[in-house]
Amino acid sequence: MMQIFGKIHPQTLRLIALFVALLATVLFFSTQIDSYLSPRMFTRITTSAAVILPIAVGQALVVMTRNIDLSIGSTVGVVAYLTGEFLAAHGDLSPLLVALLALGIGAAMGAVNGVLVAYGRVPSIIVTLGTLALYRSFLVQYSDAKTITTASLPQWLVDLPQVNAFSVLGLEVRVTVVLGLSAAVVMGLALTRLRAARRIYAVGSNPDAALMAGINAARVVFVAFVLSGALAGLSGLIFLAKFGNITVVAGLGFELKAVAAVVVGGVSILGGSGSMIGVVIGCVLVDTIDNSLTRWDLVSEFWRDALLGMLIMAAVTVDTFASRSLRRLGAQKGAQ
Amino acid sequence: EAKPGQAVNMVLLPKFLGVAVFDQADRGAQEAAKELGNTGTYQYEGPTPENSAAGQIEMLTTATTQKQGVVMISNNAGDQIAPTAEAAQKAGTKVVTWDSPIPSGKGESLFVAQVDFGSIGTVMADMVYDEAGGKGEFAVLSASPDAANQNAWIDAMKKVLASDAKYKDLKLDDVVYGNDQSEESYNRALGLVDKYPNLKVIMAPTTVGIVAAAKAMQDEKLCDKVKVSGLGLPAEMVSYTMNGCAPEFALWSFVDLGYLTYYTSYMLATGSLKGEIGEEFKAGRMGTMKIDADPGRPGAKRVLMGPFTVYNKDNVEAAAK
Amino acid sequence: MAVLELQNVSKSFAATAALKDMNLAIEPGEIHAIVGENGAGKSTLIKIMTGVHQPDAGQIRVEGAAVAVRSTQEAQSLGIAAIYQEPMVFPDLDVAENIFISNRAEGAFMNWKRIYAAAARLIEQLGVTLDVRRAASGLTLAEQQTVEIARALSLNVKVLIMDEPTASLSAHEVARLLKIARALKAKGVAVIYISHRLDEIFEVADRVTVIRDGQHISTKPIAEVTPDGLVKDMVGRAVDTHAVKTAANPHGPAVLRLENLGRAGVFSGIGFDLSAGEVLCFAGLVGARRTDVALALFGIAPATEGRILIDGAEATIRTPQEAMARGIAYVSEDRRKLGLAMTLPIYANISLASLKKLLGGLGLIDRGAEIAMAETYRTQLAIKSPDVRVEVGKLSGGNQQKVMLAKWLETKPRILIFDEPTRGVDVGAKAEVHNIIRQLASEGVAVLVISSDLPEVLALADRVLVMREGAQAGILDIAEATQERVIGLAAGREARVA
Amino acid sequence: MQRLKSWEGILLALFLMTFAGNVVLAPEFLTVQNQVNLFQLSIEKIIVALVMTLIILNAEIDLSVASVMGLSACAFGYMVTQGWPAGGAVVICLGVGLVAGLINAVLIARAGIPSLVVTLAMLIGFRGFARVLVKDQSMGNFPDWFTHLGQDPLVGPLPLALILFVVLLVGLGVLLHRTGFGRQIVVIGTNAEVARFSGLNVARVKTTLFVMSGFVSALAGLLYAARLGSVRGDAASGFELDIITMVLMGGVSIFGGKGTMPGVFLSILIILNLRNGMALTNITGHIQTGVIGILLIASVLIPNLASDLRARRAKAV
Ligand SMILES: Nc1ncnc2c1ncn2[C@@H]1O[C@H](COP(=O)(O)OP(=O)(O)OP(=O)(O)O)[C@@H](O)[C@H]1O
Ligand SMILES: Nc1ncnc2c1ncn2[C@@H]1O[C@H](COP(=O)(O)OP(=O)(O)OP(=O)(O)O)[C@@H](O)[C@H]1O
Ligand SMILES: [Mg+2]
Ligand SMILES: [Mg+2]
Repeated sequence: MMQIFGKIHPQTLRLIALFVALLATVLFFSTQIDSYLSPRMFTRITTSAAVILPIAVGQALVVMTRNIDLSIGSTVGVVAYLTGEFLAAHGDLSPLLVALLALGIGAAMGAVNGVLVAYGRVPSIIVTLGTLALYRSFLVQYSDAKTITTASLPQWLVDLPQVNAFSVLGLEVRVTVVLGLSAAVVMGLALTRLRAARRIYAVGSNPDAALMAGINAARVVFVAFVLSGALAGLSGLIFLAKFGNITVVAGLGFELKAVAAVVVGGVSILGGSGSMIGVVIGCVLVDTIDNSLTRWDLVSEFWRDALLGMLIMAAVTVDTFASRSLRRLGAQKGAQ
Repeated sequence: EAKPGQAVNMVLLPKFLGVAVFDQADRGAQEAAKELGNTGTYQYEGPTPENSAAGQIEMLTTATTQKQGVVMISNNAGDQIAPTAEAAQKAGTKVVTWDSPIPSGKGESLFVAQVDFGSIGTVMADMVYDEAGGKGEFAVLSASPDAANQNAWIDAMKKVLASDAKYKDLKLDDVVYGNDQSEESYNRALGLVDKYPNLKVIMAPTTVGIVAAAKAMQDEKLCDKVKVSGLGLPAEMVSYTMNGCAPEFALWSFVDLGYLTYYTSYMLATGSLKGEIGEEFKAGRMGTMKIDADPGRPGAKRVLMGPFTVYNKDNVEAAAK
Repeated sequence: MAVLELQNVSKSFAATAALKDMNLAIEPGEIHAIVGENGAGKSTLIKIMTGVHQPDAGQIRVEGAAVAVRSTQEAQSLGIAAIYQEPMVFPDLDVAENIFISNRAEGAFMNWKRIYAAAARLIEQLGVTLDVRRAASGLTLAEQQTVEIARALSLNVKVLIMDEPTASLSAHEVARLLKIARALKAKGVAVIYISHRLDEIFEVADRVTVIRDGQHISTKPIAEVTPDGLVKDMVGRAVDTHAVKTAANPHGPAVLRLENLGRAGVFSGIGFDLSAGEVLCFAGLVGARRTDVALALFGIAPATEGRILIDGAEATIRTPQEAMARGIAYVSEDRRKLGLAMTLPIYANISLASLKKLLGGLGLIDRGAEIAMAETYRTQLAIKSPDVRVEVGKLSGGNQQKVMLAKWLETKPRILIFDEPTRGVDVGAKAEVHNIIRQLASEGVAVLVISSDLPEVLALADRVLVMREGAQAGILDIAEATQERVIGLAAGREARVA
Repeated sequence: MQRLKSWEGILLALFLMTFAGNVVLAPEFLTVQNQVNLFQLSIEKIIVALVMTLIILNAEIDLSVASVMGLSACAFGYMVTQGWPAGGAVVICLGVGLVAGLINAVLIARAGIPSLVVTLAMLIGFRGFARVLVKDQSMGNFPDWFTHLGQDPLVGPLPLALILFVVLLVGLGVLLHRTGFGRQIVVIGTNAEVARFSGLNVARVKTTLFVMSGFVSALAGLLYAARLGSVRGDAASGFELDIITMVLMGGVSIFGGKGTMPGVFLSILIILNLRNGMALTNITGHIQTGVIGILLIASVLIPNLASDLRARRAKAV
């Protein structure tokens, strides 16, 4: 047993641990909730995780550079609203252009954060606390209490959440899920393959060293924020498609959901480490817990948040201790 | 009878800014202001969505400091606002609630009720009855657990269900809360469907919840099985009513509510209305109104606007315009 | 034509003029040493060459053309790279990636296979055993230094700058590094070499530049200078760099006694007696686990086997507080990470380990006493700073070292452990530190010194404990300790001595 | 140090500007009642901001403060509704705060999990427990002495909470800047490893801070219950961001080790005055929020830009 553990990379072990936690959660709830292990539940969890996944991926990128983006909830709201408004006037825009528009608006908002953090040298938590308020205020002011409704949106967008991309083993995989996942896959591949993306880890791991090693740390941080914004744009688009009705509260509080998913997914809040697979599992795990608790007869509506908080804490604690003992194991192996 | 042309500084305070129904109330209030020729100031101000309760308390305090004549508030802070409202009254600023009252009635001169809360219960029960075809299981998707008006309506509905044999075959499975957020409401609605396989109707007495639930049923192609009903805005609901996901829902006119609230408040502040039970007065285009005891809140007084409009395929498109 | 030339370069930090009207020309294929006291401006000079700092005035020329070096990338693309005084690694990346992360020649995609192979080759070339797939987080200072050197080597540079690369290396690794420097020189690379160890400079340099107080003093071929002459140029007057060895009292009762001390998987079998007034030096190759013994004594990473006796009574030491309560002080080898709070002023650092003494009624700190105490050390240790309210991070490396010493001296310890006490300290200051250590011993403090600098060990020690691979290779009395014997024990070529 | 001094100078100037602006633009501003209200409306936040200052200086963060406030307020409501004596309930609620703080402390200081992570989970968890206690109810009917303490002046025009704030401001200011414990907070915030290697008990300092934060948050929660006379599950929700904003604008570095209590006090004054002034001149809620957002960013950005500019000018000379 020890020998097997010794051979696998600690990061991989950590992912396995996370995955086991997810499996355990699913198994537990399947004993508690009737017809839990059903295609329908699969759809529920995947489609609801799909809204959060892009912002979790973006948040992970930012966190890896030792920063944080608290403005994404507001960005999601603004993108959903502006895109919806634009579509109300130009309903014939092609889907690809719509996506580009949403990503573009998000990226621009991310760029504002990025410039302030990377070039203005203002700590990210300050910048994004500020823009969290600012973007939401902008939305309140700009929307003038008008609501975007499904009626004003093109039919393809309204129908998007119910379109199946493909089915495996009787499980339906929706287009929105594919969209969300593709964000994680693209970023995941980039992070392991692209030199430019590896610099994200370097900058988060030791910003001073990055500077000395000839890495343009400011640009890396800037790009991370732009990506985070763009991905919030993607979330905004999925949000718009899914709910159709966009008011000033759209996306409120999403930043906390994203941070929770990222943290549970094993991305170090101190920067420099983490993987997209972890983020995906983290996102699904949090969503599974949340979704399952609402269906669990044993717990009343009012216990949900308390349990959610405790379970997140438990997941993180187990992960911390597991990875710490793994590291110790690895260190001993290295010493021998 | 109102005495137009006097100066009363008035503030209309919604739960928070950026929501269509409150803006409609603002329009109604402005209409009344013009009609009454109030030479005082009028402001429509509200907190930000994430800071609603604390924001309302802050704004009411500020209005008191500014010695505003009347603050008309759609209360989102529950009883937490009562001490502030009492302080306002003491300092000479009248507090009139509309849409959502102060539950204990403390510090409130009057509540301008959109409809009788008891009758909302009846209408909600009837809509469930219609959509379920007289029998079956249903569940409620509400706003936040602390929303005073929703809680009152749900209670009223439960009373109606229990009191009339007509509803004996309807079974209320659960009450869940979507906190007036699309994402949460959507997930809660789907959660209900999964948890209760025989569910026939989701009753959502909140404009955010009803749309989210309707969209969820549409997305999951469940509209044949599970109908959505509740309180909604025609403009937001029109497509779901037309495609059968939410065949019936109800609402009152927020323009009228704003108008009546302003009218009543003005009269109260100018002394043409004492604000005592039994008083009758003419409220412009709304006709004759009467102050009576609020049946839901002992000791509190209300002006009842009424009635409902129940929307369906026949009238929703016209109302949505 | 000079490959790199600085003309009239000046640089100030707030009130400090770090460089004044500096001129320097580096020829291709030479090893150019730069020497100077702590705070003379050597590192600043380097950082201007590599674009970390921008000069306030003056010009940089590369192969005759005036250039602006605005960032380290620009320096790299001009063919200038540096190994900095303080190692800069990425703890979360593995060794290989640490080496290649900023290598532009490697293309847009990570070819992991090639990277690992190339990294392994580079590390091997440096004569070190280091798993290139290992995360850099647990590396010792020396290993970090190795990674940095490999990183610089992987770039195809015209000018390679080494800012005190040997400060934390032992003789063994130093020799290897100097060999690499010569090999680079043979390939036509210009090497700028900064060190406080003059013997290395005489061994490897072609020319040597002396700077003092930010000003250029002299540049001469190595053949034309003598060690004493260099020191005189550096300091501005003649100094005696040899520590006076005062008579000690090595045979009193043992203050500290270790019996078969060990920590599972790290070190084992350490045992010795240390008397008041005695100086025991720990020698050994880098990674011999000397620091770990010290960490065990200080309660950071407690021992798991054996016994520690203080004044003859067994002591359990599980935390630094417990160690300090028993009169133990530990001056860490890594002043940046473990020694000093860089953004706090000098006085706050000096008082840090003995705050209790400064507390008046109500637990309030007596500010006046605190400043006065810091001022005393500033004068006594000649810390180069106008004021004790200056942030420690703004001092030069050597002066930071002195602040750290002051912090521990103030705890008035009975057992004082120095881990590489003169790392990065200039010749003058080094003599001062040595004098301080001898002085403490003569006052009855039991002193443990961990040092990779053999001449230092031989100058200071009453006895020398040599460690090899986590074990005690032997204890030598100073009379029998010669350079050869210590190296022999450390490298395992000589049988153990009881 | 230099920078910090000039920073507080900027804050002071800013405060004087807002104050003067308010006096000129809003006739009601200078009334005693308004001055008291100005603090009272945010009193719970500004009290907790004082402890948050210590925590951020220590390079940690406590996102759970508002949830602890809510939990304590709801626990109080619950107990009073259950017919417990209010005095006893107050003591128990403070105990709840201690326990909540201790849970955070153990996970952060002993288990070594980053505080951002721990307190984020507890932000959800503690709020959840508050909801478990009060469900969908609003709980009020507190004894008169209790609401009286929350709503009416105690000494002169000053209510209890404001007096507590002043006491804590001075007390924690002295603690931070003059005592050994305060120095330990700052050193650990600068570099915890250096502190450990200097023999400081890092875990104990962090434990003390988080327990203190839990306690003060619980106290603030009780003040909230007393001021508003009733509680709901969402009591004090979302306050954490406002609190952190106050601290950061006061010049406390989010990375720890840098910042002063006077700076935070000035920042509190600026934010309260700005909000009050804008409200009195009828500038609505979301614009206020936006302005404070901009101010927060500008408060760090402008000094940065200024120093860049100075460096550039120095080079040009
Ligand atoms: N970032 C900085 N801010 C302020 N002052 C600085 C900074 N960096 C260096 N200095 C000051 O500039 C002077 C030169 O420092 P530098 O680090 O170049 O010395 P050095 O010759 O490398 O010394 P050492 O041998 O100790 O490493 C010192 O007085 C130092 O305090
Ligand atoms: N608890 C700890 N905290 C921080 N660093 C530690 C700790 N324990 C061990 N280390 C690291 O371990 C290293 C000690 O390594 P080791 O004892 O193997 O080498 P050494 O013989 O002291 O050689 P050298 O000091 O010459 O590198 C130190 O450099 C230090 O960075
Ligand atoms: Mg230097
Ligand atoms: Mg060592």
